[in-house]
Amino acid sequence: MRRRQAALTLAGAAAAIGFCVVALLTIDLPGDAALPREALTAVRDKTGVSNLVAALLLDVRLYDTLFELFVFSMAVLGVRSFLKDSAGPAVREPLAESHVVRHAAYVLFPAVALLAAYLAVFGHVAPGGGFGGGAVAATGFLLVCVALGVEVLASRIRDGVLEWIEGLSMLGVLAFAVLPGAAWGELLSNPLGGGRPGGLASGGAIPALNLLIACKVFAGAWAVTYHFVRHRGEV
Amino acid sequence: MTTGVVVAVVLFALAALALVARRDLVFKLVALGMINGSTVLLLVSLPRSVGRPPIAAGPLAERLADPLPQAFVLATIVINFAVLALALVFVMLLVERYHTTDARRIEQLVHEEEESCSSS
Amino acid sequence: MSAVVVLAALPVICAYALFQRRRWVAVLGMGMASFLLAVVYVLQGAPDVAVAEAAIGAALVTFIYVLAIRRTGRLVVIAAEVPGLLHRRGREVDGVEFEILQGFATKLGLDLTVRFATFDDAMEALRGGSADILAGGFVPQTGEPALVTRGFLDTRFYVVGAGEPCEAPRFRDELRALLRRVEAGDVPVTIDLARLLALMRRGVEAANVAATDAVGHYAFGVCRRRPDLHARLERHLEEIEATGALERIVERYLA
Amino acid sequence: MLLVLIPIVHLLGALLCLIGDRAARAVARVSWAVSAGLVVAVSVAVTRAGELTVRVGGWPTRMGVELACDQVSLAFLALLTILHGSVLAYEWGTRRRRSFYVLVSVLVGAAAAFTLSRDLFNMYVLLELLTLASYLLVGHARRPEQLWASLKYLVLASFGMGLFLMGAAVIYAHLGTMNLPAIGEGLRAAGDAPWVRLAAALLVTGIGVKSGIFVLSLWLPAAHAVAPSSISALLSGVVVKMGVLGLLRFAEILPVHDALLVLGVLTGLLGIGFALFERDLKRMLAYSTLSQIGYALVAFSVGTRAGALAGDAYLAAHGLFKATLFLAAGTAIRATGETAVDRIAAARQKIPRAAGVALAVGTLGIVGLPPLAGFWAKELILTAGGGALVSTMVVVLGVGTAAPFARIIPLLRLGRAGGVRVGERVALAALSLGVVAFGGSVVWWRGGYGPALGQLALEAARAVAVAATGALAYALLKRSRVRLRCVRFFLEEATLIVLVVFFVVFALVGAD
Repeated sequence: MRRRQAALTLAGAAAAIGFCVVALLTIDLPGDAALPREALTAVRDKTGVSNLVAALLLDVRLYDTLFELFVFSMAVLGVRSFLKDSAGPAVREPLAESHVVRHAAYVLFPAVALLAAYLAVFGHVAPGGGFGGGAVAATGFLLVCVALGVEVLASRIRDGVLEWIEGLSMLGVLAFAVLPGAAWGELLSNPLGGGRPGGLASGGAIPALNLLIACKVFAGAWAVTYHFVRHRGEV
Repeated sequence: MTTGVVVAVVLFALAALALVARRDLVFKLVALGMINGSTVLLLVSLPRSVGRPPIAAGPLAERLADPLPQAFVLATIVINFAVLALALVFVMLLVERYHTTDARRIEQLVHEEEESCSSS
Repeated sequence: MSAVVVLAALPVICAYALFQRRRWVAVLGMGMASFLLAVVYVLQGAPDVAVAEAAIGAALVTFIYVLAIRRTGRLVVIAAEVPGLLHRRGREVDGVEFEILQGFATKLGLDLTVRFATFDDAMEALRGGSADILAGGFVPQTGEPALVTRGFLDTRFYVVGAGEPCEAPRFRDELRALLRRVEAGDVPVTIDLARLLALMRRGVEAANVAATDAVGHYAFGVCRRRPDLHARLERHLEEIEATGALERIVERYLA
Repeated sequence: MLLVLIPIVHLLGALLCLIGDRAARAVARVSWAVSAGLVVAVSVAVTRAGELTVRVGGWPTRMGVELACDQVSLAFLALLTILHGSVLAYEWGTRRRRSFYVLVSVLVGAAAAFTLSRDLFNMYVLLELLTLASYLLVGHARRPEQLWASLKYLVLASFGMGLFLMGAAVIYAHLGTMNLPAIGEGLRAAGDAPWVRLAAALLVTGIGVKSGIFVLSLWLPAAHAVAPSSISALLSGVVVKMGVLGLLRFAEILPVHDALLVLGVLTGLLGIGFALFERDLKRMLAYSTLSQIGYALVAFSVGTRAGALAGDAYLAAHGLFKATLFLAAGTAIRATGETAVDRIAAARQKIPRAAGVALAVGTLGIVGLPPLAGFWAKELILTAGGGALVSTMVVVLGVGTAAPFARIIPLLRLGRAGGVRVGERVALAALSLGVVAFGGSVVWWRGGYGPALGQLALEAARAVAVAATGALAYALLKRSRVRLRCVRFFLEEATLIVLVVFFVVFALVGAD
């Protein structure tokens, strides 16, 4: 057994070094590739969104993003259905009982919540966006969770509610993705887009999509962590 | 070639080695996370995707970072979170059953159980 | 330029995190690497990616990992080393007793620590409360100064050396001391099966060994001050016996 | 327009399935019906126009996602619709929870989108979605061995996806696009540059993990065999094919034909070897899936349009008969309460008639007896214009395919009447009909069968001879009492093998 382990490690090391050598010798990246500036400018002007990443993510490649959101939903569904009624006992005691932690959490939570809201609302004109915003919001809730103990929060927010929020915001994303296009143009396009790039009220469906995605990611990430906390994990 | 690309390849190789050499499932999952991280790093460190942030209301900056890999990478990060969370759930359930995180031992235990099932 | 410095740190952190022994170090290393990656992304002109990586990769993923691997405490086992039952293999510990106790610790969400000592020192540690469980081929007799669990494995006693044994059974000695005694050959000694097998593997000849009718069983000792732990260990033993898991463990090491 | 709608219908269905358990069943059926209607509409349009192309949202292909439906995609879409319908029918009357229907809808939606996708990154996202959905479906019943099979699958698959994404990144770095036709043009201009080899090796190895290439897919038999039977049918019939379809798309633009030939031969032979010695019925079927993937790869390695279409037809045919076999096996296993072939054979009087007939049709189909699907599909590969090596491989693999199935000859009884749900009967009957009618559709598709009737008879005779040789080989082997040790695959070795295959493919790329 030990000899086999040593052989495995050796072979793995050889393969890893070989991989490095092969990849670095042949990757041969071009020094400087020209960006298609006209195309990017066209994207920016057509969507009216000054954050090009948001424009690409939520308009040009919205089709990808839809599937990606479903990947996220699959994970949440899996975590929920596998941890919901498995044998793990619920934790009764709070994770941390230190006063410092508790007060720090109370002070930090509003700041984190504000940051999350900013990221989601201004996602089309500044860095951030729905994914970042939702994840930051979930992190803020985790802070509270650390301070109060998960059961306190769980008594206020039911898992079923989270499930509905998640499903409905996903439905909203689908609706905003499909309906405007179906009514006024091509499917999965953003006919309401336009406006002055950099303005808050620009980008047609994109700000709404950002908000909905933030809701969804928040609900999903929170549900995942909630179930992890409840199921006293022991790996 | 940027430093980021080299580091990404090295990280990938390191994590692959850990996948082969480490038997503990937690380390395997950490290695998977690093593999995902290295692909993200590679996409963002391509020569064309290093530059000024692609956010501009006016004319586009001279040395602009390519926004397309960034859009890809955002998707990838979310997908990786999903994969890792699910894998971790399964590891937790397996540990509850077999009380070990050693991949080889779990394989043996599963096999033994199947044997005893089919022989009875 | 600053990106290069941060990038250079990454392989080091990752290599250390992946190839050391503690799980929580690996998880924190991953979180750290994620955070550094986010810094790199900011420096390379990808603030959106950086926000997502920091919030998801560094915060959420690390948090769920910590939740998954956290322990509520530590279970200290002190034991004499007996091959097959509880022995060192390289830097790891292995054996029937180890596997039973590992399962028990995992069930309680505790980290298992095994310390090896001579039997007398082990008993002393148990009495003093610096260890929770006594293991390592422990064959309980009446009047032990510890809580004793049910036996999980039967054993027999053997006499090594010629003549009538005149002393109490010597199955609490260290193996090396036993071997020296046997090789000296002055007094025949009574030992249990696991120790006999270990001695025979070290060159004691079968011709010198005589079986006795006496039987006993291996068990665990639990610190007197931990009756709750004792009750739970009893239940755990009962359980693995009922499910047949115990039988499989024993087969794997002693078949 | 139509093309975008097909996946969206499935995704919407998946969302609505979340409402409740009873609603989920209704929604799943309705969304199947709608998508089936869409597929019919698409197939009419494709037969009229040759190929449908959609740029989603009207964006230029350099950045946006392009969807296209040609004959290859259409065959997969049709197969997908048939299998999805059969699975829903098969589960009609069972009390599955809503999450089951959600997962099946997502799985089918992702597969449908994958058949249409012409974008490297879109393929990556869809493959991940397929992985997660099938991962959850395999572990659905939470038995420990299912959890373990699932976890192994997930670890290997996401390792493969890491390789895939690296390959995509290399291509993007050089060509600045993820659009497959555009990449094809760029690669033609790049010629035989070293980075092309690297990208090709990364992409092929990465997707190979998901596509049932044997040395890369050691996870597959374990995962497919422990899943519920209807899910096994979907996994073997469709999900594995998506990886192979990805390989086909790469074979069109990357110089990987030799690598595919080598991998195909290896896959075929090893799959047969393991199928021969496997006692568990479903696991044997899963191993035989691997050997059948070998056929398709050998056909792809011809490198012509005819070769691609032949491989594609073989995959479609395989989807039909393997799904038939898995569903029938599921019914037989449920009726007898056994999983090993010889034990099921011992209790064979309990097998319901519907399952018995379907099992017979599926077996005759897979060994390639004349009027059934396997025969026609093999004919297409033989006439695709490959060299002597390809024809030899088809014959060798044919013998090898027939041999393991000789083991289930004792199962082939008419059995007793009744004992199955209506939906089950419908599903089995529909799939069996598909196996029988496949030849007709091939003839229709090619506008008549080319060779003269006499030659056809000759081919039929050869097919019978191949099947008989296979059965004979099995009988001989059984006499000789060769025992292969049960194969257990450890995660570590499997990961190492993936890395090794990367080097092998790297060495083989561009050799033609």
